[in-house]
Amino acid sequence: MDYSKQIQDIAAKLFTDGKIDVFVGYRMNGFDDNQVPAVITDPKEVSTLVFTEKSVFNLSNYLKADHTRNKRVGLVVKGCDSRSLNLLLTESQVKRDKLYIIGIACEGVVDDKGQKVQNCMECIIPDAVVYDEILGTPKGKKDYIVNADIKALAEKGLVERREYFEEIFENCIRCNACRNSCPLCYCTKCCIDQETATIYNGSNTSSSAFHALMTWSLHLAGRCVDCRNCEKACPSHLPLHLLHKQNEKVIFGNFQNHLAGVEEGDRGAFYKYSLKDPDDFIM
Amino acid sequence: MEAEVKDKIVSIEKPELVAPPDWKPVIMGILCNWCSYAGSDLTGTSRMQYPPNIRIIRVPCSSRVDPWFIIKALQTTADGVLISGCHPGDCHYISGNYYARRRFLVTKELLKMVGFHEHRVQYSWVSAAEGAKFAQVVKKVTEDVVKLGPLHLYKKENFSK
Amino acid sequence: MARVGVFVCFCGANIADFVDVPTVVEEAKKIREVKFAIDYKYMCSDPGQQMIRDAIVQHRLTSIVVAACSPRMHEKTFRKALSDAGMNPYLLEVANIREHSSWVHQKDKKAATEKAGDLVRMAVAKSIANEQLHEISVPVTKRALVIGGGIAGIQAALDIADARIPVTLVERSPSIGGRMAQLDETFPTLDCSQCILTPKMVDVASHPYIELIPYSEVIELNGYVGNYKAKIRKKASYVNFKTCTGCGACWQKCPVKVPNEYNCGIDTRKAIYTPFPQAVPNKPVIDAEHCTMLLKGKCGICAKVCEKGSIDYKMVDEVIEREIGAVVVATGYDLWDATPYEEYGVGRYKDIINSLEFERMVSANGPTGGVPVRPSDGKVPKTVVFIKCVGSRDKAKGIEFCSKICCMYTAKHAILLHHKVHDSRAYIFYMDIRAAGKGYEEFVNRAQVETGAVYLRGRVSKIYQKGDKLMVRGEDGQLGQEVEVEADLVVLATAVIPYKENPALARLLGISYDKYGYLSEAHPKLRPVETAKAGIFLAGCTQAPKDIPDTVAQASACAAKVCGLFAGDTMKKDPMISTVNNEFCSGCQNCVQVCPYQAIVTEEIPLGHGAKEMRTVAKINEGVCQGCGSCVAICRSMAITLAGFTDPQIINEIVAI
Amino acid sequence: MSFSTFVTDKAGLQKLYEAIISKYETYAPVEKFGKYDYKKVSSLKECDPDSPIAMTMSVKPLFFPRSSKIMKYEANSAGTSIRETDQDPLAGQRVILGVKHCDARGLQVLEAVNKWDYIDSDFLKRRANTVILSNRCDKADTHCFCTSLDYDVENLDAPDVAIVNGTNGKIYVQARTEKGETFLKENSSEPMANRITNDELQMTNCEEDLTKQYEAFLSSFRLKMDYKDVNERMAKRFDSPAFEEASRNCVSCNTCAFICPTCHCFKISDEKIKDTGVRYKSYDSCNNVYFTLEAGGHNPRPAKYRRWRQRSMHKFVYYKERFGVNLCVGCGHCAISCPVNISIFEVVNHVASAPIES
Repeated sequence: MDYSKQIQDIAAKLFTDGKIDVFVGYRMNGFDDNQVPAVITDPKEVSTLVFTEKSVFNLSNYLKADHTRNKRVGLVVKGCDSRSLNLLLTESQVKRDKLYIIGIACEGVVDDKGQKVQNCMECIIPDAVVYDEILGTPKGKKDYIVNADIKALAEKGLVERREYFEEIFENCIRCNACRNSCPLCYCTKCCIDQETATIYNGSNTSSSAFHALMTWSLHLAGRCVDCRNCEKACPSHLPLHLLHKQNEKVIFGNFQNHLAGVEEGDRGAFYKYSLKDPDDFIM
Repeated sequence: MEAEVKDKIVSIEKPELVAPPDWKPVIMGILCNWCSYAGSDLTGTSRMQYPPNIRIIRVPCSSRVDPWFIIKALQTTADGVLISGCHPGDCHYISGNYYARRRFLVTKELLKMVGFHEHRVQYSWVSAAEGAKFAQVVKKVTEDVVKLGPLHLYKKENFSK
Repeated sequence: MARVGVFVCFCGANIADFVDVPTVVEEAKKIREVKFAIDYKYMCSDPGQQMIRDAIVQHRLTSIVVAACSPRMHEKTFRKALSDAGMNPYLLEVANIREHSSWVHQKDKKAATEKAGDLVRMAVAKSIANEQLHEISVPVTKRALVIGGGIAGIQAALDIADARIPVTLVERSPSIGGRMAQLDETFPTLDCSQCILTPKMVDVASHPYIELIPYSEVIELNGYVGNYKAKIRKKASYVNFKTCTGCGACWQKCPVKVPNEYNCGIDTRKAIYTPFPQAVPNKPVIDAEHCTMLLKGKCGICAKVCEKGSIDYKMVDEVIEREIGAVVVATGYDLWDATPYEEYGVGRYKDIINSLEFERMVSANGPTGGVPVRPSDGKVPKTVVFIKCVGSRDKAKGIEFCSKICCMYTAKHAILLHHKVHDSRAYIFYMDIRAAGKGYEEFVNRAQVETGAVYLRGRVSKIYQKGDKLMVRGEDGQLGQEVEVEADLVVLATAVIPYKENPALARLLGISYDKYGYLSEAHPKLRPVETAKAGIFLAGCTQAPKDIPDTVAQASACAAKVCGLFAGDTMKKDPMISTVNNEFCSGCQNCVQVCPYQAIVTEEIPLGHGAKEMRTVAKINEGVCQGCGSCVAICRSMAITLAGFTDPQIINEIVAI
Repeated sequence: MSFSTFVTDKAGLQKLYEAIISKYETYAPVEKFGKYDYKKVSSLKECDPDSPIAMTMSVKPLFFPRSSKIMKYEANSAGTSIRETDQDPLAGQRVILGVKHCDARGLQVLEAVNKWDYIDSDFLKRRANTVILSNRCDKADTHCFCTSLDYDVENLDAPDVAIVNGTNGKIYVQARTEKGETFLKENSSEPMANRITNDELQMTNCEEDLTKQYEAFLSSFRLKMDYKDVNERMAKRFDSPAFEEASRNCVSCNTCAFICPTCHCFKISDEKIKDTGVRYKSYDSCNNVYFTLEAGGHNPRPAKYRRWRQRSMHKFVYYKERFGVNLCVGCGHCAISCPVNISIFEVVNHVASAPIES
C-alpha cells in the first residue's frame, strides 16, 4: 500500500489549480521509518508527502484546528478516518465544498514493529466512505467481528473485570489527550471542563478518571469509528478502545447493526431510535 | 434486612469489603413526571408499602436523564439506581423514552463491563396507573441491592467508605 | 447566599402519624442554607400559606421548600402563595413526604422519618440552584387555518368566524362540501343531506370572516402555536373566478368526458366542470389531466363560448402565504378498497358496489335519478344484499378497527331501497349491530320492521354468479345454518379509512399519526381534539371514524379551543423550557434531530467578539418547546439547560443525601 | 567536599536495592500497560529500576502530585470551617530507585520556582525527605538531548546517589550529595564493601573506565543542539512566524505538559459534595485552549502557535532569565508521548535558526 506518488501528484495539482489552501497528509518523521502528519501550505513541500501502511494517525482531527478552519483543505483519509470525517460533515463541523478528500481503499496500517494493528484486523469498512477520488481497489464491507479483548473480558468474572478496569482508571493521569486527539471531540467547551461547583472534576483521582472516561466514552458511543487516535495519544498507554468497543458491540448488536459514520447524514445511534429496540432489560 | 443477615453482606464487586452492621442501601430513583412519578404517587395514595431506601428525583421525561446522572449517583450517594419512565408509546413527549432506552442499554452494559453488577442500575416502565407495579419494582431493586452489598467503586473523596 | 425556608406539613394525621414531623424540622435546621424551618397542621390551608408569606418577608428567604404532599397536587397552590408574597413562584420546591414517605412506609416510622429528612435535604439542595423564572408570553396571530372543507371544516370555520376571528379555509377539490355533499338522506332522521349542508356552504362563501381558498393545498407550515406561517398552493383552475359568473356554458359545450368523481365514477363529467350543481364556489375548473387544449393545444371551445372571457389556459399554480395562529385539520376519510375480498368477486362482478356508490344512486341528484340500478344491465334490482364489516374488524384482510358508521347507514340504505323500489327486499349480513346514539336503535328497528329487511347475523363466505344473479352464500348464525341469497345487487359496507395523504400532511404539520394513518390526538380521553403540537386541532374523520353529529361536535370543540387560544393578545406559557448557551454550543445540531416538536432551529452568530466569520448554533423556539429535556441530555457540551431541571439542580439533589 | 564511590556489579546492586526496599519506604518504576510509573514497592520483583527511559514516566508526581488536596472545608448551619487535609502521603522519609538523570535534574530545576516568591514548603519538604538514586543511561534514546543543554549530565548533583554502568559489568555507585553520602554510608554493608575514594578513582583504572563509558554514551545521541546562544536567539524571535510553522502538527492534546519533568502549571478546583468540599491543585497545560481563558470570555492565547510560543519561550527564555537555569532538561518525553512526535528540540531549533523579520 504505497500511494505516495499519487498523493503528491494530486496535491500538487490541487495547489496549482488553486483549489486548496492547505493540504493535510503524512510525511516521514525524519528519524525512523515512522510517519507524522504533514500540514502543508506551501506547494513546494508537496514532495515530502507519503502514504504507506505506516500512515496511522487519523487526519480528520486537523479539521478542528486553527489553520484549517474556514480554509479549503485537501485531506487524505483511510476507511476509519473517512467515517469520522463523515460525522464531522453531518454534525456541521466542516463544509463539504471546502474539502477535497482523497479516500484510500485501506489495507490496514502497522505499528512500530511492523505488526498489523488490532483495529485494522477487525476493520469492517476499510474503504473510504466519502471522497472526491479513491486510491486503491475498494474491497467492500466485511463482517463485524467483536473485539478480541472485549470477548476475553466479557468471559471473565465481575471481580476480575473490576480489578482490570481499576488499574486503567488508576493509571490515567487526566491529561485529556484522548479527548483532544479525538477527531469527534470538537466541543467548544467539553463538559468535563465545565466548572460548576460539586460537579467539577479537575482532580486526578481514579474516581475523577472514571467519571471523565465514562462520560467521554458515552458521548462517543455510536459515534466512535475506532481510529484509536486516543490510544496513540495516551501517555499511559491505556487500552481506551475497550470502552469504545464495548459500546460499539452493544450498539451494533442491538440497534440494527448501527455503525458510526458509515451512512451519510447518520448522526449516531443515540440520535435516532427504532420501535424494535430491545426492551427486555427494562422491568 | 434483618440485622443477622446484614452482618454477612459483602460488596459483590469487592468481596474483601464487608458492609458495616448499620449499613442501609441508598437507591436513587429518577422518575419521569408524567408516568412513573404519577405512578409512585398512586402507590402512596393506595397505601401500598415498599422498602424505605429509595430517594426519588423528579424529571420531566426519562429522556432528560443523562447517563452522567447515573454515574454521578453511583459515585456519590447511591448503592443502586432506578430509572423509570413511561411505557414505550406512552411518552408524554411523543418519543423521549425511545431515545432514553437506547442510552440506558449502552450505559448499563458499559457499567457491567467495567465491574459494576448489572443490578446496580435498573430500569422500569411504570405508567401512572401502575401503583402496584411501582411498589414491586422498588421492592425488587432494594432486595437486589441489599444482596449486592455496599458500592465501593470509584466513590468520590467524601463518600469513600 | 441562599436563605431557604422549610415548611413541613402534618397533613392532619396523614403525614404526622407515620413521620415524626418535628424531627424533620430539626434535621432541616441543620442544613447550612436553611434559615427558617417550621411545621404546621395543614400547610395548604390559608393560615398555612400565610405562614409562608410571612416568613418570606420576615426572614428574607430566597427559596422555599414545602414538605407535604406530591408536587402534582399542590405545587400550584404554593407557587401562588410565593407570588402573593412578592417572590418568584419558581423558587419553590416541594418535598413529597406524603406519597413518597408517610403513606408507603407506615410500618416503620423511624425509616419514614429518616427518608422524609432526606427528601427535604434533596429539595433544599435543589431549591438553592433554582432560578427566577417568568411566564413566557407569546404573541398570537389571530387567524385560523382550516384544512378541509367537509362538514367538519365548514362547521369549525363558521364557529370560529362567528367569534369574529378570521379563518382561512383550504379545500383540495373545486368545491367545499366533502363527503356529506355526496350523501342522500342522513340517519337517523332521514333529512336530506344537501338541504342541511348547502346553507352552511353558502354561509362559508359569504361570511365576512372566512377566506375560502378552494382547489388548493397546504404545502408548508412553519412556526409555532400562535405564530404559524402557512404556504398554500392554489392549483391553476384556468378559470378567472373573479369574472366567471358560473353560467355553465363552458361545461355544457366541452367535448371531453371524464368519469365523475362526485358520482363515484358511475357517470361522466366534462374536462371543465363544477363537481356538483350546488358547488360552492359555483365556478368551474379545468381538469388539466384531461383537457385537450392543455394537453395537445387543440380545442379551446370553452374559451370561445365564455362570454366573460374568463378562461385562461396560461394560468399557473400560485403559492400564497398566510400568517395564522392555529390550525384545524379536517381532512376526512376515504373508503377502503375491498379487492382483497377475492371470495366476494370484488372487481370481477359488476353488480357488487360499495355503499357510497349505492348512496349516489339513490340520491335524487345522482346519476340514476334516485333509482338504484344494476351496473351490469341497468335493471332495477329487487333483491339487494348488504354486507357489513367489509374490511372493518378484520385483522386478517382489512383493518382491525370498527368503522362505526356502517351499521347505521346500512339500515338507512335498507329504508331508502324500500322507498325507491317498493317491491324490493334487503338482506343484511352483519356481525353486530352497533347503534349507540340518540335515536339510532329506533332507526335500526324501523328499518327491520318497516321495510322487512332481513338481518342475517353471519359472514358471507362466497359470492358467485349464476345467470345474471349473484349468489351470496353466507351463514345465518342465529339459525346456525348456511343460507344462500339470490341477489340482484350486492352492496359492501367497506371500511372507513383516513384520507390517504394524512401521513404526508402529518409530517408537514409536525404532528403524529397512528398505524392506520389517523392523526393522533394529544390524549385519547382528555384532549381528544388537540394534537401533541400546540395550536393544531383535529376535527372529524381525520382523527377516527365518526358520524355527522360527532364530527360537528368535534368541529365546534375545535372552534372553542381556537377561540380560547385567541382570547388574549398573547399566550402565557410555562417557563420550564430549554435554552441554549451560545458560548458552549458547537453547532452539531443533534438536538435538532431529537426534538419531538421541531422546536430547535439554527442561527448564525459571529465566531468571536466582533469577528466577521460566522458559526452556527442551535436556537430554541420558546413558543414551541414543551420542556421535555431530550435535547439537554444529548447535548454533549452541556450547552442546553432546561429551566427547572438544570444539571446543577439535579446533581444537587443526587449528592444531597 | 568529595563524595564516595562504590564499585560493585549487578548482583551487588540488586542486593543494595533489596536492602533499601526492605528498610525504607521505597518508590520505583512499576510497569503497567507497557509504561513505567513510580509506585510504592515492597519487593524488587515488582519493579524495574533499569526501566527504559522512553517508557518511564517522570518522577515529578512524587513531589508535585498530579492532584493534591490543598484544603478541606465543611459548610453547615454553623458556618464554614476549614479542616486539616489528610496527612501528606509523600512527606515521609523515602527512597526512590531507578530515577533517570534528566528527571532528577528536572526536580533540581523545579526547586528554583518552588523557593521563589511563594515558598512551596510541601514540595521542598518532600524533596528534603527523599533520597534519589538515579541511573545514568548507557545509551541515548531517539529523542534524548540532555547532553546538549546547560547542565553537566556526568557530574550532576541533582540525584543523591548516581548509579553509572562501567564497562565489563562494573557498576559505580556514587554519592552526589551529602544526603547521598550519608545514605550510602548507612547502607554500605556487605554488598557495598568496595568503596573507593576520589583519589583511588584516579589510581585505579576506574576513572578511565567511566570516561570511556561516558564517551560512548555521548556518541549515541541522535539529537545535538548548539546550545550556547539558543536562549538569546529565542528571545529575539518572539514574533517569528516560525512558531506557527513548528506548531502546525500539534493537536493540543496536552500530553507534553502532563508528562514533562519540569512543567509546573496547575489549576485549582473544588469538589464539593454535600457539606464537605475538597480543594484540589491539579496539573494544567499551557497548550490547553482554556488555559488562559479569562472569566470575561477573553482569551489572550486563542491560537495554537501562541500557546506553543509560550511553552518554548518559558522553557528556554523566561525561566532562564529569572532563575538562571533552563526549564527543559532534554529528556525527550514530550516527543515520545506526543501522538504526532513533535519534539521541543525541533521546535526550538527551528525557531532559533529562523531568520529574524525586520
